[in-house]
Amino acid sequence: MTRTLRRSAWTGAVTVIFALLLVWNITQVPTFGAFEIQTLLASTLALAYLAMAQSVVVIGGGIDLSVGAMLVLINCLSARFMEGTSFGGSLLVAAGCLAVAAGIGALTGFVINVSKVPDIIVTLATSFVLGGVALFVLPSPGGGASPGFQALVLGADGTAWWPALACLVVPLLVIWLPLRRSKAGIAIFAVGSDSNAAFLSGVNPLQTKVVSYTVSGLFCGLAGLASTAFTAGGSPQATIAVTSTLASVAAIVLGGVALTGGVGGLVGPVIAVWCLYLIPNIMLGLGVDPSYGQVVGGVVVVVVVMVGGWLRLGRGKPA
Amino acid sequence: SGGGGSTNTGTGSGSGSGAGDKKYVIGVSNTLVGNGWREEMICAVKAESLASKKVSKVVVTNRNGGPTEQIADLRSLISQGVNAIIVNPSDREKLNPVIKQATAKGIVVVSVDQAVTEPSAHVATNDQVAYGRLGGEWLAKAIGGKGNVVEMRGIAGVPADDDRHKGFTEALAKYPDIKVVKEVFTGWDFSKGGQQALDLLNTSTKVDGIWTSGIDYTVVNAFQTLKKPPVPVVGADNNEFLNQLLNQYDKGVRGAAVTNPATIGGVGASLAIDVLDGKEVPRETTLTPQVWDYDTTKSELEKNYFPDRDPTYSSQVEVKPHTDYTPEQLFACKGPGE
Amino acid sequence: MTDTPLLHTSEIAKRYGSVVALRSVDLVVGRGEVHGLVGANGAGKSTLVKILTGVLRPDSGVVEVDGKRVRLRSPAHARAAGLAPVFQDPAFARDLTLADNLKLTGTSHAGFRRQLELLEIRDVDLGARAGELALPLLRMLDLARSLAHDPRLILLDEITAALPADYAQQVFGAIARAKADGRSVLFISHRLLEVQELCDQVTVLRDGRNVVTHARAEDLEQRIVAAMLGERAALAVTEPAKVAPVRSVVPGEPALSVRNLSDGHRVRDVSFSIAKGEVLGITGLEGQGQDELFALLSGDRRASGGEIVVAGQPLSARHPVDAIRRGLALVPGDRLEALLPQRPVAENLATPTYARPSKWGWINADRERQKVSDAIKRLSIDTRAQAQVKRLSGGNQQKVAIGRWLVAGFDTLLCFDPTRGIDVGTKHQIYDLFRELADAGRSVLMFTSELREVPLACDRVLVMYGGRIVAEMPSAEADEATLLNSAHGLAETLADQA
Amino acid sequence: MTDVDARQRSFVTRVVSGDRSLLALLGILVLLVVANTIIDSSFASAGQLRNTLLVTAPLALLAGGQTLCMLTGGIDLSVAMTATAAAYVTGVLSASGSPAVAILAGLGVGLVVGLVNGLAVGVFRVNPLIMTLGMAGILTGLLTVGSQSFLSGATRMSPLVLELGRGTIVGFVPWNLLVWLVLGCVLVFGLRRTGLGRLVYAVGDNRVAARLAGVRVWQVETAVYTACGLLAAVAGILIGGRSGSVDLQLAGSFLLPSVAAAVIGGTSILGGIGGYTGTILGALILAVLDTMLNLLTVDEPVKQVLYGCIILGLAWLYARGTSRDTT
Ligand SMILES: Nc1ncnc2c1ncn2[C@@H]1O[C@H](COP(=O)(O)OP(=O)(O)OP(=O)(O)O)[C@@H](O)[C@H]1O
Ligand SMILES: Nc1ncnc2c1ncn2[C@@H]1O[C@H](COP(=O)(O)OP(=O)(O)OP(=O)(O)O)[C@@H](O)[C@H]1O
Ligand SMILES: [Mg+2]
Ligand SMILES: [Mg+2]
Repeated sequence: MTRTLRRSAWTGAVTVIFALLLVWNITQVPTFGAFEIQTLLASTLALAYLAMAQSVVVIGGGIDLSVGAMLVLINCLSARFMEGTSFGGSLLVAAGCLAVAAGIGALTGFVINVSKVPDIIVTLATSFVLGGVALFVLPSPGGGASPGFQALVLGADGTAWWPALACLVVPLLVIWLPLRRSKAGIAIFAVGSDSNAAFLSGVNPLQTKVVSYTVSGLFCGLAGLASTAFTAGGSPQATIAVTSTLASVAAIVLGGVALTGGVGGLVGPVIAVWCLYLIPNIMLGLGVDPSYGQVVGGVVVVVVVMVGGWLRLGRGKPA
Repeated sequence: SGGGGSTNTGTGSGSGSGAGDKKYVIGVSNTLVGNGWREEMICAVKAESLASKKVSKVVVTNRNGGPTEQIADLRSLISQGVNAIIVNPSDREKLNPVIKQATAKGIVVVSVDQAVTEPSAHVATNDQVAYGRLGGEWLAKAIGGKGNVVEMRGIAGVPADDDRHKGFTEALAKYPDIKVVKEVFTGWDFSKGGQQALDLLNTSTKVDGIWTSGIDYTVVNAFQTLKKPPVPVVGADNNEFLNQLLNQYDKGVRGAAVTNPATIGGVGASLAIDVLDGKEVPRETTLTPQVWDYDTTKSELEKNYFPDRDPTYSSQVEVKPHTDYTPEQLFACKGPGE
Repeated sequence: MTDTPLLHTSEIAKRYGSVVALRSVDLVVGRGEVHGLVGANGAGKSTLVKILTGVLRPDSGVVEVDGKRVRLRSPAHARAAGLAPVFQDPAFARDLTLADNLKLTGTSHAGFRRQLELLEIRDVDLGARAGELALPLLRMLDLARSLAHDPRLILLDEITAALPADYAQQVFGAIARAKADGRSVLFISHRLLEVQELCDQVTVLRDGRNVVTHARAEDLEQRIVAAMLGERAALAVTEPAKVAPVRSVVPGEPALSVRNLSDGHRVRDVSFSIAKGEVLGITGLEGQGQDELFALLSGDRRASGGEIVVAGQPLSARHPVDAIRRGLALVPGDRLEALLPQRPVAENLATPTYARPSKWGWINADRERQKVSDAIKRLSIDTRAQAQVKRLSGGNQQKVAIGRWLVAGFDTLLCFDPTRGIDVGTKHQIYDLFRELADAGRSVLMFTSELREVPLACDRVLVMYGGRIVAEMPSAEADEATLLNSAHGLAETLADQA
Repeated sequence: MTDVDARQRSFVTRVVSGDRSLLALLGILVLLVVANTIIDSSFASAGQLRNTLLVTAPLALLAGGQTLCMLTGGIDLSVAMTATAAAYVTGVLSASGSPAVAILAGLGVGLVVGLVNGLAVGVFRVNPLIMTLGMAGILTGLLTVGSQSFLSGATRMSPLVLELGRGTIVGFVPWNLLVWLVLGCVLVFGLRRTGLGRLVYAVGDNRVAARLAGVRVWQVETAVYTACGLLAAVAGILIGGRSGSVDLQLAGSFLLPSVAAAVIGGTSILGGIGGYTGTILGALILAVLDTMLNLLTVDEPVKQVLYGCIILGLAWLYARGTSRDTT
């Protein structure tokens, strides 16, 4: 009991911080209701998925600089083929997109393991490629999605907040929890923690790499679909890819995932994403120049990593 | 009226200082950080708000991102209880739902620089098609109706870029003897555009004129870098470009600045305030670009060149009759209560 | 049927890059047999274990289980085939809970718990993270995990090396039970007494070959030793000069002296001093605090009590550089802590010279080349594969590790098991080197796990047991029996019981 | 005798034939040049050569800093913003004060940023990726605010900087090539022939071993990141000199190429292997490739895909090269 507390201390801390920020934000705005909650949940959904994707890879001892590009690609792909489809059609397209995303993820993992090229380089390269392909698929912003599909995130009348939350929780329960408990999932943690010990314990490195990147790809796919549903279309701009990739890295670090691998979960990063959403909001309320927001953001991330590093050094794992 | 209702919520959240009669809160949404033009646009909103004396504060959301981020920002502004929102949209359609929600709450939404299709929003844009056409026509005349020209566009897939391309192509359609020998995307990145110019001007293909989508002064510099005689260049009203047109005329620099004022933000602000005051305002306000060059409108160049502003500063500081602020107020970039 | 042995390997060979680990090993382990595998450091025992457990693939050779040829592709695969290892370093992922670690190997909790019962290890919490547990305990858990798989052959690679006596007893018990259940055990140890006690058959490995297999017998130990040493014994005899170069005059002022040093953990008030021009040996079984002692002396760790005095001045080092400044140079046991694997030999040799910012400037290429090639000559390092040190043979890697300090300069050399995994010729070169250094007024403190090399290399020897110095003697009197006694802390354990 | 051939190896072969990968890069470069010449005959001209050098110099300097960081097993994602900030400061001050002061101030910016990065990474053990990422954000914010307040004003480079940025010494030799040449030599020989250089490799190859050998790792890392900051500043000022004046996005487009150049040049992002010679070739390859894509007026998608494939392909080649001789 006490241990489970201690082990999830980081997530706990992040949650507390989130709560504080939320209260602060609530006091700032005249009214805080369903609309605000929906903003929080729905607009961060894609990034939350992306943070999950990044977490899975980093926990497995890697890092994925292509999550943003993947999001953009799937966003464009789905938006292009969902345009003018029925709800059923959209779901079909969505399934197809998820398959593509998972496939690309698997391929990435395979290449990394076979080529022995560091994750960061491979994914940097693939991010270029995916970004390029996205521009092929959707040369300029456009596409669309069936209203029904949008309702999956925004609710039938477009004002409900719980669908977004459901979208977040369901994959956690359906994909992550089973994996986390399965041998394959534990193998991801083991490899990230100590690849040699993992191998001696009978873990297959290739398989594990592929699994972690496939799952990551799946979450990236969900992120792409989420932004399609949220914005009812696709946008191929490269800046989106870069920005969201960096945001995902910041989120997992704040969410308690050690960049050295083997440590962390998926809930912490999601809550961290919410914090990262609230911070600029609060500064908006304070009337702070958003440019200073950039500065504050940077400082926060660095400081948290620093402190987290010290805490982890106790466990002999420099962050 | 809706405007009145929103005014009250405005004073409710109006940073306490809302003693005066009509104190509006104006929100700004921008999704490109560290871009000079966009920063000036925001400054224009602040300056106009200040000059109008009817605004208690201006709250700005600005971060890199796409529609997703911008929708979130717009929603945050709504939650903050602003009375009007000046938005530089990252997409034509994707913001429509949230804009509708805003206007339904009685918030005035003005989309500046680029249009949105949401009917309940006001739109204040520079006529980008005209931007391309006017520049194209000037260039065609400047090179005597025949020869090779290079088209240096902005970012592939961005509406403004498409429009300008459209106008430019229209203009050249009238000149069968003019050939577009190269078409490159500068990404509206000055140093990148300069490099591309270096590459292009080194090729064996003769270039008689260059049309740029605003990446101008680095292109002019490319000629000096290469020690080649400059050819006519069409650019935007970037401060440094004006400087070149004015002060390097004797070095043979020829060109035209087609205005694309960042102060469109100020226009948006004044429109918003007018609407809040209950005045009748047409949905669309479109500024037709002016074309400045040394030979015909030297005075404009002189009037609008500010030696102590940075190079990418969009030089048309005032847009009469819309804006009321003084250049100093714009340069100061301080909103009410700052 | 029954006469087909459980395990039969023939002509197993394995090389690591340039290092030949196994030349040709034929090993036969019968059912219900406890089979000992002994051999000098680097003889190839672990490599063989790693091959038999699917960690490494043999370059050639055949492994047969039940007379059926098997290809062991991975540890998991080997486990499935009934071969369960306990490696020298426990195979637990430190960030995972024990439960998760068990899941990786597909071990049933029930079975695991039952084995813990039998090993008399109580209140182990499966929710604990492996990283939170002590190493000896982890080894026992590792053993329990292997046993829980109800294996047909258990491979124990020096499991007793770092175990306290009580755990060791439990291990012997487990081996006896396994034998009773008709399982077979491959038992690797440097402790011949254990081997003699436990094993029905003992195969001796030398230089990657199985030289002989003996059944249990009275004079087994002598036989084993003879087989293990082979021509080394011969060499030792043919070079009487090397034996115990007794130095009548033990020089005066101490180069380094240690008073009541302790790290509050593994090292318990250790006191000794080493004189200029002396080669002082330290020996002991694995895990008696020698690693920690060297870490303290080299400034890699901070002491909790006692003091280190170098040339009359007390030393309190925050960082290895502080010790190095005072002339204490460390040659770590694991070459991975000494070498820059991807860099050339010359660079490896020269690097310590530039550690201090005052030396960051321009390199005098000629002087460097001079010093480096001197070191290369002096240690006769084989520079054929000098482009990257990781390609060198283990012996030459060890030479480079030592050579760095010849280039950089030092007063007292701290060598941890300098002859580990090194062939006999090189060993003697290293002994000679130490002697030369001593004659030149330097001093050498060397830990060695090979008792036999004490008289060959040292003037004096200390024996560590349980973090203490339990014996000190001139190497002339340091015959193996005496050393072994004190190394096993026999005197002390008696004292405890009294 | 062993030391003798050691000497020859380190001198001759290490520069050319010693490193087969360098030859391969040279081959690729030549191939690209030939291709360009086929595409446009005038490519093989002194003018274009000068032009290529002109464009490559700043990139190569940025990539130089990147190489240093990567050799220690780190990375610096703030180089682009550092360059921009340095150039911006130089520009603003040039408009008012003396050119020398302006340049010094610009370099000062690079120095400070690098020092902060270095201390954070070396002393406080912040992951380099995160640290430099955060730093980039911080700089963007400060610069944006500054451009409207304490750094507002014209950012026109002084004639001196302009000359450095785009002027020509003789024929095809631009001034910035001279700057590059000097700093390039400092890097190449600094890495090969100075104590610090050796430690950079040592730290990157085996932190533990370096520490036990008496190296204070944090000192080395601080030095490296500071040097990286300075190089970025120089590069930024040169870029500014070429553009004539500085905007907030001046060097933004150089970040990924700076990493790519180092990777293509054979420097391992895990540290310990590589060097500046390779990076130089990497930068040249990227520059020539860019020119080619401009000549072909390839549109963005193709460009990006090509970029990605080249980086991955070459990195893969190196990985195979190194993994072959691991035991
Ligand atoms: N990873 C490796 N790389 C290169 N050489 C190795 C490696 N592991 C072992 N060797 C070499 O192979 C030889 C045999 O190693 P092995 O581990 O089998 O010895 P051992 O019999 O287990 O020695 P010990 O008694 O110390 O356990 C040694 O000389 C060693 O130098
Ligand atoms: N990378 C290495 N660094 C240092 N020594 C090595 C290395 N590889 C192998 N060896 C030597 O080879 C021998 C066997 O190494 P390995 O770790 O495989 O077996 P081991 O049983 O752990 O050896 P030991 O009994 O000495 O601990 C060891 O004595 C070790 O000295
Ligand atoms: Mg051993
Ligand atoms: Mg062994």
